[in-house]
Amino acid sequence: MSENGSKPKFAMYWAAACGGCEIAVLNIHEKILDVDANFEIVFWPVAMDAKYKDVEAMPDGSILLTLFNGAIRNSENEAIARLLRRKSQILVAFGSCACQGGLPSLANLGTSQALFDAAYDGPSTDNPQGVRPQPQWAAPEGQLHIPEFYPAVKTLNQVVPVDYYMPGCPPESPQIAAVIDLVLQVLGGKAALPPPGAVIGAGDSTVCDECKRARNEKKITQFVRIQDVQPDPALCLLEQGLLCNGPATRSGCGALCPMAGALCVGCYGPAEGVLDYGARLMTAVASVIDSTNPAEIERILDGIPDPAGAFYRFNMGGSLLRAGRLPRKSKVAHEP
Amino acid sequence: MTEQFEPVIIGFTCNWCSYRAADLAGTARIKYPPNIRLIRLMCSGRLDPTFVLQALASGADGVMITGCHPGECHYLEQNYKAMRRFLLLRRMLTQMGIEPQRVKLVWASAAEGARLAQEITAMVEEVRALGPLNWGKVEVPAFSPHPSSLKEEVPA
Amino acid sequence: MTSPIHPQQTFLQDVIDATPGGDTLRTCLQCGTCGGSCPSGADMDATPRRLFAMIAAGLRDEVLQSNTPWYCVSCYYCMVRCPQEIHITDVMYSLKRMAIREGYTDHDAAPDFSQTFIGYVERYGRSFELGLATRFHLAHSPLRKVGIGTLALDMFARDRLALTPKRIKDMEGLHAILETAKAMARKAEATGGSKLL
Amino acid sequence: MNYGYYPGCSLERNAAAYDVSTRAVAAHLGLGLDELEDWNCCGATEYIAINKLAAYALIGRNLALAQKQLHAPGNGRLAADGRAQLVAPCSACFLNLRKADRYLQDDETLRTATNEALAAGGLRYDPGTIFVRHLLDVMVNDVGFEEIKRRVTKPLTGLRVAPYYGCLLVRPRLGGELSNAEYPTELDQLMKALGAEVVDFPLKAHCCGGHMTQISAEVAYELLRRLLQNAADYKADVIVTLCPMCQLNLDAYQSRVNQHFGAGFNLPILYFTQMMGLAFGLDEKALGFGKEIVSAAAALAKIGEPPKAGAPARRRKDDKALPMPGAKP
Amino acid sequence: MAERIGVYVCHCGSNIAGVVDVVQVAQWAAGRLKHRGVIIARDYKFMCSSLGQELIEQDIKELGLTRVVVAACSPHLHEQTFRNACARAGLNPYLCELVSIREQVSWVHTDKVAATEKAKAVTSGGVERVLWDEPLEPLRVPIHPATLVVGGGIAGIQAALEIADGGHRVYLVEREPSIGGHMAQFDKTFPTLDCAACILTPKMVSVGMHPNITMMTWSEVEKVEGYVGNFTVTVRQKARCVKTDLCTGCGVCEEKCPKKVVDNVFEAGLGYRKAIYTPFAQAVPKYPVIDRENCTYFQKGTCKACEKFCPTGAIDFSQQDELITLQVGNIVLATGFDLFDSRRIPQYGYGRLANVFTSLEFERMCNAAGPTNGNVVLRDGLTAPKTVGIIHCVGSRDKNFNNYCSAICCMQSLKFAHIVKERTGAEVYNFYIDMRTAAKAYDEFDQRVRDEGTHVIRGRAAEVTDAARMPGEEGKLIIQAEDTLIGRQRRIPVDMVLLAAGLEPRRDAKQTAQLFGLSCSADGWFIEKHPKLDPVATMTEGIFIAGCVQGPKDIPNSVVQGAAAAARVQGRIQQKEISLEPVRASINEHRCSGCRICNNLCPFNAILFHDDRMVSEINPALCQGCGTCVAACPAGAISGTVFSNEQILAQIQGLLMLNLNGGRVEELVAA
Ligand SMILES: Cc1cc2nc3c(=O)[nH]c(=O)nc-3n(C[C@H](O)[C@H](O)[C@H](O)COP(=O)(O)OP(=O)(O)OC[C@H]3O[C@@H](n4cnc5c(N)ncnc54)[C@H](O)[C@@H]3O)c2cc1C
Ligand SMILES: Cc1cc2nc3c(=O)[nH]c(=O)nc-3n(C[C@H](O)[C@H](O)[C@H](O)COP(=O)(O)OP(=O)(O)OC[C@H]3O[C@@H](n4cnc5c(N)ncnc54)[C@H](O)[C@@H]3O)c2cc1C
Ligand code: SF4
Ligand code: SF4
Ligand code: SF4
Ligand code: SF4
Ligand code: SF4
Ligand code: SF4
Ligand code: SF4
Ligand code: SF4
Repeated sequence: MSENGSKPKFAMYWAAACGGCEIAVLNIHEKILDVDANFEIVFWPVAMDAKYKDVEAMPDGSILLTLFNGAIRNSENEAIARLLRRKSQILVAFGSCACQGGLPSLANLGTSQALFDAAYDGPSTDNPQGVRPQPQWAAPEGQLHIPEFYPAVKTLNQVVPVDYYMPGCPPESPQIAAVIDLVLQVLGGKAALPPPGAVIGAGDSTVCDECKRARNEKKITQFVRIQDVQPDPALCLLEQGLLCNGPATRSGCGALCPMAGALCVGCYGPAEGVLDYGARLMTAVASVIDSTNPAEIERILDGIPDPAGAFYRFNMGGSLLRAGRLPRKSKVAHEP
Repeated sequence: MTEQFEPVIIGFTCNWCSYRAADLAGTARIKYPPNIRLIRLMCSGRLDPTFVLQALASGADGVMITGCHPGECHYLEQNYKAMRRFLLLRRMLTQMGIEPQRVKLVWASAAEGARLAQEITAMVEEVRALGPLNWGKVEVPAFSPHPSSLKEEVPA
Repeated sequence: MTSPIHPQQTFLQDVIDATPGGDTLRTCLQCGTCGGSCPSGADMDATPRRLFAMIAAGLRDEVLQSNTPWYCVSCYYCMVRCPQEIHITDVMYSLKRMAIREGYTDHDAAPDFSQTFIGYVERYGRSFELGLATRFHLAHSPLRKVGIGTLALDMFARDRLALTPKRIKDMEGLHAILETAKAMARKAEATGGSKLL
Repeated sequence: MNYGYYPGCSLERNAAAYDVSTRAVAAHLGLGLDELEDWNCCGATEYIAINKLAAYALIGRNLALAQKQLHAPGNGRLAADGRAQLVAPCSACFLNLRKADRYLQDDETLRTATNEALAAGGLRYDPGTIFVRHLLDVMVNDVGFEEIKRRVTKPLTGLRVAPYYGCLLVRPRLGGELSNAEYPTELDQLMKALGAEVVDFPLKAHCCGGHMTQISAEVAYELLRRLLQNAADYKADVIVTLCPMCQLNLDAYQSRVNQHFGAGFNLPILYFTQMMGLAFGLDEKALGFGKEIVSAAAALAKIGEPPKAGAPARRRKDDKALPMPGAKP
Repeated sequence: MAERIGVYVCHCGSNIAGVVDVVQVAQWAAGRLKHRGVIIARDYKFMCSSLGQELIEQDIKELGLTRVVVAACSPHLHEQTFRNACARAGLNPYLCELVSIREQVSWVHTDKVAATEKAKAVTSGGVERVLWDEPLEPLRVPIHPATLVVGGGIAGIQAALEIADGGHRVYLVEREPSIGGHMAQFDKTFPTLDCAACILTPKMVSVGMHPNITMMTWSEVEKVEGYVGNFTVTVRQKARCVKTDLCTGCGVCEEKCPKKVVDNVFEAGLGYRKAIYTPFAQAVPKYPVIDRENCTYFQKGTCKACEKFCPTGAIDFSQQDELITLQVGNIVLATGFDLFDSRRIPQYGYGRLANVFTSLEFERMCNAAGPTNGNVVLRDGLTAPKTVGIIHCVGSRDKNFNNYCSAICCMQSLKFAHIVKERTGAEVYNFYIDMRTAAKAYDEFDQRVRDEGTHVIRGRAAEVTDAARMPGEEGKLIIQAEDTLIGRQRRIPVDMVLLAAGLEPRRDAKQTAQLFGLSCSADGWFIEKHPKLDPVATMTEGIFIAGCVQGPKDIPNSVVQGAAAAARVQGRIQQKEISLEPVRASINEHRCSGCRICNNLCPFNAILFHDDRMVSEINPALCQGCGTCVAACPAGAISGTVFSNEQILAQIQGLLMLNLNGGRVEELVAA
């Protein structure tokens, strides 16, 4: 794959995200040396200085591998996504935000207006002039531009085609290392790339598969919040009325959260073939409510004060209703 | 263009009750508006909320879920599971800005052709009054191309 | 010779509309449980069951002239026993209202009693037994007032009959409420909104 | 426990005995009765026969006042389900209030219209916010037989009581009435708890004639005769009632019934609250005795007498009789 | 592979074509759905006719169709027809979709343009769905030749005998000490008035002696596992405390037993039995049982009179309940009915007024072997009544109780009228709403009874009272009713009142239904597969119902159903295996995380959890294909055939005509 002996090029970019993904990559310990040894890093703002125009100057397709983390929140995010798409052979949506919108996409439940109100007029904000971000501003020095704030957070594949998805908030370091190993093997001709569109660095069952907690047939009679109870350390959390997202969340993390006594929050996104994460989790939870009486069911449901937030915490951007969606594979009826 | 907004409603019916009720409405020539399009499931318990979301996301203005009356499920008790999902779904949809009138749960036995027709008529009226599902409010981001188009965009 | 029936098609619907839960009236089985149960059934010129058949047949005149609703003592036996859960007693009230509205009742004492009773309620907000008894009986059976008189005396003797009516404080408010209600009813009558009648 | 209290017109004068005995017994049992301010007549069975909407507005005014008064913040009169409880001792008032609440819930047209009328008086009523209850129901189900038994100091031993329920407390079934529409037993049990001998009165839930005394006396007298005859057949000393209309009809018209049929009934008609007060040892004057037209003095004098006949003869061993349904061997 | 789809739009004469422009729909499908793989679209007058079917067969063969969509009537009518046509032409039948444009379009809509548009959408939905259809094979299950019959009333007896006569093993489980059911309690049966014992006893004896019938009385089914063809049933044989191999049925024990008990079952509360008893003289089997709840020895520790007197030493107080496991291929449920509890109608006075009797009490009273030796007498056991009132529809045809007609009580009341007259010469008054005597020779019976002088009053009795009001009423029971034919109230003083109490589902019907995985209607009667065309089968394969368990009926109909169920079972046994619709769910073990969400969602217990591997699995023979678990699995590990996610999601898109936009959902939405 490498052209005329020079090392293949590597890029990484941080869009609307917290930076955890970047740290996770740096956190792969000595594996980072392999990256350095085998790749030429051409663009990685957090690690090295580079200008957008340098990337623009590169020939299309000249970067072999780009790890793109973060969701698309504004026009800058989108422009760079498009740019990197053009320049890269393999574009990986890296981390929950790029794959499914991540936490930032919960903002899609409200309007931009409401977001600004909260940020610029909230109780903890001191903004006497009521200043709000303006995409364009005529300053004495000249016209100023800041990127345009989009009305909704998008996932990476809602703006450009994506080759692979690597979920996690952030992706677990051993999984990153494994993916890097794989790419190296592919480069050495010792392995083939997975089929395009695949999820890499994760399992294909769900978190329960890796969770060691004992479980029984499920019957939920009330939902409780973890801060209000002392959960049984060995028993499935969901059975105890705690809204663990494990059943619906792709495996691969090693069930870190539930094993540590915390609830799975769903950062690894939906399992293979699942169209809408929240719907799957919701239907599972609703199915095992132990009542046939509507009033009683409503009472039990009162224990989930914010269902949309609870079921889509990391996945709103990829939901069917509240953002763009992963287009469903259409069955090809006839060859074009 | 018609002056009147004509909603499209997707109806999920149970093979044993409401689909038969729809058959009966037909046999009895009971009239209802053509705005509803039915899908047959084996049971209301088959109703995966994803179907509802998919229908709404794909342009339906409303979804009607139908099944046997409580206690009369052909599969004994699966309609209760449909009810639980529906009750939770309704809460979630409200948060997502979708008016609760757009998604309905209706019990109709195989004998209730007239009732089903009446429910359909009422729902079409209600949704018509609401107008098209307001995607402006939902703020759908711009379209993203299909992954199968990767080939063209990514140089080999 | 009785003439053949010329049904008044809308009568049944009118009665249904006027009665809360009136829809069930259509399902009457003609089983006679109501007629058999009614304490005044023997004195009615048509049992409730028969009256319902007449309603279904659209015999508006005969039904509204009948003494049946006026002889109903509101015991609700018929209602709890009716196998079709028909709100029979409420139907009786509806028929009384219809009869009064349509002027069928000048021959009967009962409507006048109701009218006299509510006259006091409308005037004072409370009922007034002495006034009611004297006025009503003077109008209807002056000859019996002696008998009633001894009864009244018994009551007086035990301080059970007030000489003056009691009046509520917010008579104005009550008056406004009742007048609004009556005005609405009149309007409903004029426009045919029979659910309020 | 605290309740809103709707006495109704009868209790003001003609059934004053019911009112005073209710208040005395309630005070003794620690029940708070908070009289509805400026309540009006419920319309009895008359208003509804003239004008439906006005009738509902008339009753609605009471319910609206109750909502205002009993739901007022901090008055502590709400039941666990969030409804405020309004107690009526008169069966007709009870039914009118209960039925209006129910029908206003069921019938949207009526509800809207009634509230429109109420608005003219600055009021509104939200059906379902007031839980209308009859006094007997409260005594039996809230206070309970155990508590009542505990309070009895002068058991009514030896007094044969015909418990008479009449119609409007047991029928129609709108939810929350007594246990049975045809053969209720709550009053029977209450009287037993007071120590009285209770007769199994077959006509206990039959009609007293209601307003028929005014409309067709003959019809009414016949209805009254049946009740009196039946109670007499069962050798009752008194008829105990829970409704002012029943009391009035049976008491005040008893002599006319005697006249009309040439009979000689002499059955005092008392309120169950009077009997409770008596058994609790409350001051008789505070219970309104003496207001009854057919004097109760002779009957009440029987209290405390030992039962006359001995126990009924035991069945013979060779008895051919077939077992009664539900009989134990 | 490129799919080649054929679309067939039916005119159904003018049924569809009168409203939907079928030609346009076919042309549209051929053009606009070409890119979805539609290579041919035709319209035809009657698709279900043999010519219409041949059209499809021909196209499959000549054009190489790989999938077929028929837009015509409801799949409930002709799905099988078109699937068969495909199968004949060599195409897997499950690659054919029938979509309804008749029941759901032409018959319910009037606007022709809108109807035609909807027909297109419906067809497009079918095309999208058929793309995801999979070739399937029906499931084949072997049938175990033994059968379980539950309930030894006349229906169960008939079923057991027919199957056993066919040469197959039958286990007959009866809860009471003897088989016979309600019919054994009767004296005479309408309309012919044969003696019940005379016609029933021989059948009971046949059951007892039949080499192919294993009779298990005083037993109940505890557990049912498995599925059609192969049920494993656990039966609890309650301890009789009598060794059946030693007992000769002499009856000495019963005679000597000092403990008398009101017999609420067989004698309907009108008579007594002992603590050790056989319910009646002709009982089959003849061995008694000890009713431990009432036996003095079991309650107080002393007595043992029965043991002392038994000539063969058959009494065994130490017997314990036994659990017996049976292997059967089919099950017939014939657990019958219970009588409506007349106490629920207080105005009829049952339980309060001594001389008010229920119908079953009266059956026992007039039975020559009953507590009064067949004498019709008042509760005092001595006095013959001079007037008797019979009240119809007690608890039936009444929304306060049971809304249905109990079907047998009019005839039964007429039978009572006849018997009372015959035995006592009393005046009889029957109070009825409608006289329901609709079967062969039934109305003639009504006429005969009227001819005998029975008074029939058309009016439902309002109340029965002992409160005399008029002369002549003292000491009597008075039935008050409106005689609706004259429109007047009547009070009839009588000595005895008989209540024709209705038939009700067994008090434990819901539990029984649950045990066997059946459904009950809201009333509580077991639901048949089809009320007219499959009245003895149920929705659970391999389980049949017969007699009153399905709904109120008389003896002839109970027998007919018993025989019909037997015929169905025998057909199954003969076939040796059955094929089941392949509508099933299955779990992809690799994807399953073992979260156990699905585990208790299946009412048929088809889902089991493997503790060792921590995965769930579905037993395809138990799964009925409802799809509830498919819709619940959060991992997307469960998929269902015939109604897969892909099929349904594709159909949604087809119905919304998104296939016309090249799958670009969002464009449509944004529009
Ligand atoms: C008063 C009366 C008179 C009637 N007279 C006539 C008449 O003259 N002519 C006529 O044609 N019809 C008559 N009928 C109707 C007739 O009784 C029924 O048609 C017939 O008995 C129905 O038979 P079956 O086998 O379905 O039910 P049943 O007779 O009720 O038998 C059911 C059997 O199943 C057993 N069983 C119940 N549950 C279980 C369980 N869980 N496990 C094991 N065993 C169980 C019961 O013990 C019983 O033996 C009369 C009915 C009544 C009530
Ligand atoms: C107007 C009407 C409406 C009805 N509606 C309903 C309803 O809605 N629901 C319901 O449940 N029931 C209904 N029924 C009753 C229903 O029709 C019958 O129960 C049913 O048709 C009986 O079916 P069968 O097979 O016994 O007789 P049939 O339908 O009469 O079939 C007998 C067949 O035998 C053939 N045949 C006759 N003699 C000979 C011979 N010698 N050789 C060869 N073949 C011969 C005849 O040609 C016929 O095809 C209705 C009946 C009528 C009259
Ligand atoms: S629930 Fe069904 S939905 Fe399932 S069988 Fe019943 S209705 Fe049909
Ligand atoms: S009781 Fe009911 S069903 Fe029977 S006649 Fe009266 S109203 Fe009709
Ligand atoms: S409520 Fe009226 S009609 Fe009904 S039984 Fe009583 S008196 Fe008769
Ligand atoms: S147990 Fe003994 S005494 Fe009883 S019937 Fe059998 S053999 Fe006879
Ligand atoms: S031991 Fe029991 S069964 Fe035997 S005789 Fe005594 S009471 Fe009867
Ligand atoms: S068969 Fe006769 S008695 Fe029985 S419910 Fe039907 S109509 Fe009434
Ligand atoms: S599809 Fe229904 S029947 Fe089959 S296993 Fe799942 S829940 Fe059970
Ligand atoms: S719900 Fe799905 S993942 Fe969970 S145990 Fe069942 S099959 Fe497995």
